[in-house]
Amino acid sequence: MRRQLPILIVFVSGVFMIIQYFIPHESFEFIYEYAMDWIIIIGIFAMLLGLWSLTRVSVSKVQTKAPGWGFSVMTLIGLATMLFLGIYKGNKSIAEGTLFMDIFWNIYTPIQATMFALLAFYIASAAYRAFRARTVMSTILLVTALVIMLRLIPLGPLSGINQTLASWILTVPNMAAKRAIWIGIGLGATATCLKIIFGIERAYMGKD
Amino acid sequence: METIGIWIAALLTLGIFSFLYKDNPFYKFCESLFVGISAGYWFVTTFWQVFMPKLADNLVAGRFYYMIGAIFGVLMLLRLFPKIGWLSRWSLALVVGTTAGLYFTRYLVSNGMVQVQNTIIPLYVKGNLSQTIGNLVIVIGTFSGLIYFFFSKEHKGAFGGLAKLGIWILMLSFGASFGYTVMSRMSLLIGRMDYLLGTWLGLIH
Amino acid sequence: MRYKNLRSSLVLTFFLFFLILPLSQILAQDDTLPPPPPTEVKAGDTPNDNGHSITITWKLSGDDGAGKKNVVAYEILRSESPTGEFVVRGMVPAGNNTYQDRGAKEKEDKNYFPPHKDFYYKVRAKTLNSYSESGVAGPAVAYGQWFHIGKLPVFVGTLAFTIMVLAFISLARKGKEFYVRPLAGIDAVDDAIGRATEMGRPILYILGLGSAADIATIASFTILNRIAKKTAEHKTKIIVPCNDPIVMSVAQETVKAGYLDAGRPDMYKEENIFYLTSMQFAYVAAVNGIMLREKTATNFYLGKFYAESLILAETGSVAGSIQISGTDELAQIPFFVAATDFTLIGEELYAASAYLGREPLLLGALKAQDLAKAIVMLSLALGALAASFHFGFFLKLFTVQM
Amino acid sequence: MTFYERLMQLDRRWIYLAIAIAVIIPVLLPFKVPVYITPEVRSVYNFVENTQPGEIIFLAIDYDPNAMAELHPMAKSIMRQAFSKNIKLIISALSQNGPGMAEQLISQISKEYNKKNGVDYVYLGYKPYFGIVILAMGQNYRIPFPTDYYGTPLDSLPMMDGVRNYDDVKGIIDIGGGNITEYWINYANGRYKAKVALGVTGVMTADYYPFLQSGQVFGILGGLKGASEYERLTKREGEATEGMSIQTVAHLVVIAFILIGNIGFFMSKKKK
Repeated sequence: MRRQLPILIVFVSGVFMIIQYFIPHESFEFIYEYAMDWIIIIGIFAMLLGLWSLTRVSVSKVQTKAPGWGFSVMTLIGLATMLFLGIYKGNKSIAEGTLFMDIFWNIYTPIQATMFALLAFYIASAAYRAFRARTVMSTILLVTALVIMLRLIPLGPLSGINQTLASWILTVPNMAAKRAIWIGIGLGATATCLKIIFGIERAYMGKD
Repeated sequence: METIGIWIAALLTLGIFSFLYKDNPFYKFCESLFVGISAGYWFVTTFWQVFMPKLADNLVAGRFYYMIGAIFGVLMLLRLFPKIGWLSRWSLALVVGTTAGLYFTRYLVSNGMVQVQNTIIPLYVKGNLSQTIGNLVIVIGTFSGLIYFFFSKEHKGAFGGLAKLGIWILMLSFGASFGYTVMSRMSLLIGRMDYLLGTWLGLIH
Repeated sequence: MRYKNLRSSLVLTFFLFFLILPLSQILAQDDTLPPPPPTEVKAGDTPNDNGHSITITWKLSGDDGAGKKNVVAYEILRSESPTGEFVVRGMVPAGNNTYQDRGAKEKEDKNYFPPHKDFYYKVRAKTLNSYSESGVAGPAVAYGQWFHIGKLPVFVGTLAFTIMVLAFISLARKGKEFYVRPLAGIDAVDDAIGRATEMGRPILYILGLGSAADIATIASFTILNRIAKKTAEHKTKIIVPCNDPIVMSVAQETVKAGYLDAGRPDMYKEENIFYLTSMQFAYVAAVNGIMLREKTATNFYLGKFYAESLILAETGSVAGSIQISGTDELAQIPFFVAATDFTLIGEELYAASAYLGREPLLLGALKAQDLAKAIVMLSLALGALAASFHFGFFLKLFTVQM
Repeated sequence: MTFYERLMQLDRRWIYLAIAIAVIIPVLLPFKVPVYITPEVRSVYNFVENTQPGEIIFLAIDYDPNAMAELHPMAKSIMRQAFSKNIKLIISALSQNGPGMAEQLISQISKEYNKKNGVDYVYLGYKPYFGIVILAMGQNYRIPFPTDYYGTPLDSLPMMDGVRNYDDVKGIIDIGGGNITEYWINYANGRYKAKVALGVTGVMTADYYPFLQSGQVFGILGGLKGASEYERLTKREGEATEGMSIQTVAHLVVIAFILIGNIGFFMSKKKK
């Protein structure tokens, strides 16, 4: 029961999903749609596990007065505030204009946008560190990145040539490389799916 | 209220940017607040936008087969009780098995068939040199790129040469994508600077 | 559901324009003469579908693209009897000669399309101010199919690939050994763990933003299992902050299993595999903090990654960690290649579990992947040659109808 | 550590500082960076320039507010250029969330040039099913749009007198942020042989170049860069020029650091 049944569930549900791809008939479509909804519902229940884990880790930091435990208090306050504001008035709690949404727009959104904007700095520092002409490979990386970036720099008549070269790189060799990677990923992922369905890859199930 | 909102947003923006100099209490404050608020926001919105319409409403409408999903959901929660925690594996098995089957055909078609289909192009296009060269580069590039991904053969000799060509073309593509992305990342920063200098400080309009 | 209603109301609005227009008679030109009607109208079950649709085809009106060239659109009308009232079901722009009359499969849906029922169709050619109707076609009946003919190439591919994988796995089971070439990213794993042990600092393992339903994440679980085993042997702490509650649950099981494999279940600490938040940048903000505060010696980023890839990799580099990355997310590979020490590119991520465990069965599957790759490459080469000589048959082998 | 070795291991905070300055300074002190004008942008400009006063150009504003940053400057420049030369415009907005935004833009620019609705320009607005709308306008604008955006029948607008379809306009400029653009090429150009030029977002640009080579479109403005070139040509620099200047400076900074790193690398290797 503990080991075999899960393996059987994986096998049956996996094989069913493969078969239903080939069968347009509505009876299979219905089962498929239910199965997808069940997966979503499982995910929703699992949210409680997430909340439990986050709360437990934060609370234990506060209890043990671990370094930086004050910040865990902040996390707990943020979490509790949002949960309370988002539930107490029923589904009207998350309408525009509520305190819940004010917090979303004035605290959540700016922090998120700023985290995202950090990438402008990091892309520069990564370029500085990585693009050195050490080997043939890193030289290719360096040169193509430069060609593409130079398309925004006025170079007089050279701009025309650079423009053509940049769009050629983006549409031709870039496409070839992407296809090779895509096909590789396709083979790797499909093989992994089969290994899962046939129970060969089962590390994700853990052990007793 | 709006002014307070702008000030809060601006200070939090600075708090995150301060991380660039080094880790500091200001950043830690923003970070821990962000984690708590985002987790709460995510839970609440999923509850109202997914849980209610997907499960509660369907059960109320008497669609009993949604009960099956709910049962598997409850099994998942049994993880919290070590003695019967192993029951959560059934739900896990359903999730993993279903998606493995789903993705199998999806990857086979979109990453396999379609890519091969798109790469079956004529190597010689009459009277069009640039397209002939382009097609040649695409076919040879894809071919040698795949050689690089061979695991069970040593990269030696002609085979190794092709594999090397393959990784070079991959690097070409990586360099190009990297260079291409710089612009959109800078736009993100410009947007934040507009907020700080314009909306907050009113230096520009 | 709401979307469907929106669409039908849009159709209705548009339809009204065409009704109002003839009344307004804006341009009193020869447009008032009806165009030649569409001919050879045929209606029949739509192939390869769930049984709630009928396909109608016709021959274009003589004034569509030829003659007076004033046909604008075709309307498709349906009735339950040849002499009954015909209702407009849809419209297509001029130049088109097929229409799929489809509806919902749920009986309670307003737009339900009953299968196994006789329907009759007419097609109407419309100009600005007039129209003409074809004769009645039908009866036609909609019914569902049990196999999608257009997906036959996929079916063959599925069977062939499955047989290959199973065959090589059974060869491996019989004891056949397969060679795999060295991969730099994999060889670095042991050193990276060793380094963390020497420095007495923890290892950070990030499974990315994927859910337990992403194949890349599942592949990453297997790698996590092997790495957890090694860290248990080295008595090094491993931290796994997660972005999804199910992923966290699985990661806990996986790491625990790794510690069991190493014979050190006592060292397993569940609180090191924890959930933070499911929101992308909040998660990243927290992981950034962990890297700098825990001073992780080695960071693994294996799984699904999006824009945060570079934020993680640069912060890790500031912290001086050795970084090993791998993802199948094409747009992020360049940033990992540039900013981390070793990167598993695309398929290498999937191969990594076989490499790390050196399990014969997994290596067998890898060999099957290579064989499939060889077949793909052969098809590419032959296909390109065939296309060069305008030989279209080959392309059809890979053409999938949806 | 030698000077060159130090070049190789700059503290990354210097890089962060440089990027921050590169982004802030151009915002505070706007300045112009020279721009190279590509032929595909120039041909759109020349097309409008060579249109006679009183003739009509069809301008399709087919994007949502989320593509405004890149595409609004294009629409602005083209409208300003046309109005300043007394060229008339027929404007449509076939993207679902775009019509309100387009209306704002039109009323703003028409006020600048004192242009009258119905006399100097006509705003048709939005109708669903852009494919059918584009096709039907090839027959007569009145089929999909019996009235303009404001509810006035097209026949009572002086400018529309005798103006039936694409044959009566000099050409079509479609500024689009999605797949509507394809329909302009396939229907307006393919079926009705109208002259079509495009303004598209940066991401879309590479995909539409083949249509330029095949002659199906006579010009393309690609992304912020295309927009800034156009602003430069019409000698009215605005948001695109400013945005592009910041981008140019930021890119220069990134390139400069790459070069510094490589100089350090080569020179320190030479010494050994």
